[in-house]
Amino acid sequence: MERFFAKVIVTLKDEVKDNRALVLDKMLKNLNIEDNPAFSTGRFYTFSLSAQNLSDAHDKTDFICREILSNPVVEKYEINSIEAI
Amino acid sequence: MERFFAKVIVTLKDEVKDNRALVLDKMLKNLNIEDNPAFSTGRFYTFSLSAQNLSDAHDKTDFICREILSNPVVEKYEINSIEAI
Amino acid sequence: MKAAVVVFLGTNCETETKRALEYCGFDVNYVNFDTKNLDDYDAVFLSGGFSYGDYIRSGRLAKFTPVVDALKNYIESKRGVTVGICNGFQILCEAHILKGALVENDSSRFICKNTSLELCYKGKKRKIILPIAHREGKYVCFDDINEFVFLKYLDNPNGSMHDVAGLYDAKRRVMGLMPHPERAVFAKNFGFDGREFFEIIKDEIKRG
Amino acid sequence: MRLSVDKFIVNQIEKRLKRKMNELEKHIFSAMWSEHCGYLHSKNELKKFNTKGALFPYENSGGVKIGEWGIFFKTESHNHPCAVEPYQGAATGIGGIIRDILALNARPIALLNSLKFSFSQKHLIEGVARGISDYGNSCGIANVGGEVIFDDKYYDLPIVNVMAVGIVPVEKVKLSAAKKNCIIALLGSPTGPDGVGGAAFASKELADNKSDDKIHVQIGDPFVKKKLIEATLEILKLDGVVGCQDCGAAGLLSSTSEMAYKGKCSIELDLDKLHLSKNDLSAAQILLSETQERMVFALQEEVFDEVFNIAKRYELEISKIGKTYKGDEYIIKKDGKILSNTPVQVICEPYVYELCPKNCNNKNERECFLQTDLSSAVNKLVSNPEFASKKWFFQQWDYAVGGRTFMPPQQSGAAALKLFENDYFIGICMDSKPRLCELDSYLGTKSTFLESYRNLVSSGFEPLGLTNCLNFANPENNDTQSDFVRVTSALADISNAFGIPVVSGNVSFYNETKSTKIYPTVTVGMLGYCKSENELIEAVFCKNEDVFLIGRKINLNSNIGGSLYQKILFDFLGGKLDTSNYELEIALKNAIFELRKKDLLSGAIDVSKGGLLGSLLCVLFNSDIGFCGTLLDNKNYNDAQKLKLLFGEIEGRYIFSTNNFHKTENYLIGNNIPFTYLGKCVGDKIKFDGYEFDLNELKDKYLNSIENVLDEF
Ligand SMILES: Nc1ncnc2c1ncn2[C@@H]1O[C@H](COP(=O)(O)OP(=O)(O)O)[C@@H](O)[C@H]1O
Ligand SMILES: [Mg+2]
Repeated sequence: MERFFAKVIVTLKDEVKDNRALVLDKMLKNLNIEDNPAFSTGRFYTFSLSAQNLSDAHDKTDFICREILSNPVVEKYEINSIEAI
Repeated sequence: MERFFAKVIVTLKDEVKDNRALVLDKMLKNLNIEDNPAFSTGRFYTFSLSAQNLSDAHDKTDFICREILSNPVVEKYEINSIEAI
Repeated sequence: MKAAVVVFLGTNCETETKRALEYCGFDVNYVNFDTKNLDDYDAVFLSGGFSYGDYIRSGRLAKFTPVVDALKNYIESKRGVTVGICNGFQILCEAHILKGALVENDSSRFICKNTSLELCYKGKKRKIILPIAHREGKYVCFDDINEFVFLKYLDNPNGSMHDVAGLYDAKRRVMGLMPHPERAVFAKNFGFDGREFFEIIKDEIKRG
Repeated sequence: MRLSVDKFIVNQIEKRLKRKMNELEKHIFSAMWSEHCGYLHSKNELKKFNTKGALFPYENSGGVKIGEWGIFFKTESHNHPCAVEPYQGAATGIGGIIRDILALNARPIALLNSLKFSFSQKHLIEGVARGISDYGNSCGIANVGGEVIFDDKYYDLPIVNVMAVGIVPVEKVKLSAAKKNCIIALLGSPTGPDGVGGAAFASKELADNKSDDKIHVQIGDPFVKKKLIEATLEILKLDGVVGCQDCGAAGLLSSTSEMAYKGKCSIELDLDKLHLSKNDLSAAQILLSETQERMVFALQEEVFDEVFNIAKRYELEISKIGKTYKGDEYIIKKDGKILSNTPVQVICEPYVYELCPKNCNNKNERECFLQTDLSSAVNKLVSNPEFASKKWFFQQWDYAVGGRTFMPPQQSGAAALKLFENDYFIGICMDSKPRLCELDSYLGTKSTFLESYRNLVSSGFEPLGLTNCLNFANPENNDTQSDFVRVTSALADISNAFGIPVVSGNVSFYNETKSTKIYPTVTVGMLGYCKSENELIEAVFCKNEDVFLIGRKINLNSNIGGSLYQKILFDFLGGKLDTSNYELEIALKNAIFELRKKDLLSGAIDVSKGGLLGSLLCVLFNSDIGFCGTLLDNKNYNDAQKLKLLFGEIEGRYIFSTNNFHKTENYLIGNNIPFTYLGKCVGDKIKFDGYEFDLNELKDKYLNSIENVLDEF
């Protein structure tokens, strides 16, 4: 078994309105910082895991994202990077 | 003025205990998925902005991260990327 | 009738749920998140609160506890009725026992107030008032769930799609709702419509 | 770490130690002899308070007895942390006050808060509101009431006073004293470097550069707190648990030394035994850390295993960190070495100052004769953030969790909670009148007490006890000292006169920056009780009912200094304050309770903010009905006079509605209660003395003017 380090991001699906982002948009506009920043928000996780090899690590990370970290009804996820450590 | 697209990540400072991460660690262990995933959690943002040039865009992104998106008492941030669009 | 009120770490509406249920004629026990069997009970209530601090997202982590596995068996075996209130509703959605998901209110703020609702039960529609108290109560679902909805906001406070405040599962043995019927049993200011809701649950149990 | 002990104090300490302090001891004394922990400038003054009838007034929290149950309540200030970091500051303020209640084995059932801001500092308002929302709601403790005041005097100096209420059978109360031959256990979050130096930080003026202060702010986690509450209440049920103490300001140091001091025994702590969140912490850091969500217990060795199992069930960490024995020493060990050994008395009995202020500056006693026309005055008043509904705030707070809340915010003068334990109801409110205290700190304080008193009475509650939070500027300043002495005297005098004890409280000094300082800000939290639901009174009038005013009549000679309308309309602060008449207050209370019993009173409100017309408008908005009647005794007043008579604030008044004019009138005449008939609740217009307003138009402004501003960032 090898150890890997994964970085993932969970965001709302495009069809779900991102309320936090809208609040931020309004705030930046009202503070005269940016007119239309078109924010999107998400959650960021890093963790380490054991796997046979990189492809295996990928599968496991995918599983963790799907089953633990996100809710597929409203969210999507993206594996940012997986590196051997 | 040019338009840029920024991706940033806000996480807890190292000296601040990440309770969410600890609960996730325990959960993965209990579910026999990973013994010691050593999670860390954070928030992820993307937004677009206007600036004179890339260096200017950097400064502005930095300002937005510091003043709006993060709580400097307990959090740090990292600018993942800034690209002209 | 025997009811279980499930207590996760972070659950905080168990006391009033038990009190209200007892008032409405139930025998009530608390059951812990590590309970493995629920077959003793005619109804199982997942009450409100912040299970596991609502870390990751509300209701998410509770779904990995033994009692939720037990609950799946309970539902599968058609033993009794399951009701998720507020955080309980969020847990049922996260565990995919009910369709859809609950996300942050459109206002991005916690909202605590009485709301007007339309209760549809046995083909009859009636206006009732129940209190809500949540930050993540906006119901989102991209399937057609219309026929399973039993509770709708008349003055949508949180941006829920199709004004959904509460719905059944496909077999109509599981109900989830964001408003708090258990808070509308004793005090005039919150109304007494919660009593009617618990009568419906008794009806549902008898229906078998 | 910053050390903030001045030379004089160092001399005092070393005289009593009979030796020099070592490095660690400098940290110990800088915290324990700080204003925040040691009450150096206030201790002598607080002795004046009447505590007769209070349960355990010298514990973490005091209380009153209702039936066989002890109701404990206390306030806490988190002004300094909120100025720097409003979200965490407010959250941990709530966390802290919950622990003080919990330490007595009382289950916390309600929270209240008293907040003051400059309305221009939206980020502070937003942060504090969210901090209270996120923390209080998740802990599952109903946030049932409070008050919000806006004034530019609080620019950069927000006042965040929070109050918690808890319940426990009187015979089950646990105190904080340890006994000899116990072990000391620490339950909860692993100790880390957060909040180190917080006590010293709260005992000084804020730096102009705030980022320097940010390191002192603690971080809260309501989920851990919820588990800590449940675990602590289970642990305190056990017989072998001797004492319990929360870890608040100055963390482990303050809690353990107090336990030894109160228990008259020695304590030895071994810092290697603590569960830490970071390994390389120094002894001073460990002792002074203000990591949240921790409780300390003194236990008999035999029960530790049982305690350990409870902790485990709640997924909390616990460690045995020391022991007690006969003696009077406070000993700190780390790495097998004794780092400090000091007499407990020296740590816990700091030097206290005698306040002997010289006469202070004259206040503005000038009356206000400015004027504007009444219609625009009414519109300005109802949409002013200080007068307007605080719905934006309290809707973000779960005021109903626990299922005990019977009258939600705004619905009555005080929040009502049912004690399902014994079927009684308690009423609670929190009030302050800083502008009145600025004009006359003695009368202003009495007026604050009476405001709370009338809030309870108008909701049907017999007042039982009070807690207070005294927020002041630098106590070394003569004017501040003078105000402090007058405030404590006033509170002592009036609480004696009414036989309502001061059960607990808190003092916060140094609320000033280089350029500004706050008003003397006295917050009173009062608690009362009634026996049944029928006795509860809402601030709601019924359709077609008659409205009476009882109590004093305002006239052109009345003293109305500090009235809100003068600030809102003219930005004016001045005048003399009205004096109160205790017999009248008690007669009015009895009248209200009697009328209620006879079914002659359907709703009531005390006349306060905004005077007669202000209070009448509030009830009409709550009730959603109009009004038609006469508020002035004469048509020939000029505008300034009308403003004074309609909006002026004096003591000793209530308004109520009744369904039986004649019986009510007869009762009032028969019992010598001064009264005025005002009019009838009808329609959807508010009509009086030739003026007419649209109920819904005004109500809309009243309900939404705060959120219209705050939700726009
Ligand atoms: N203004 C006050 N009025 C009455 N009692 C007070 C006041 N200020 C402090 N006390 C009492 O002094 C004791 C110590 O208070 P404090 O240091 O705030 O306790 P803790 O450290 O537990 O928060 C408590 O019993 C508290 O009620
Ligand atoms: Mg304490």
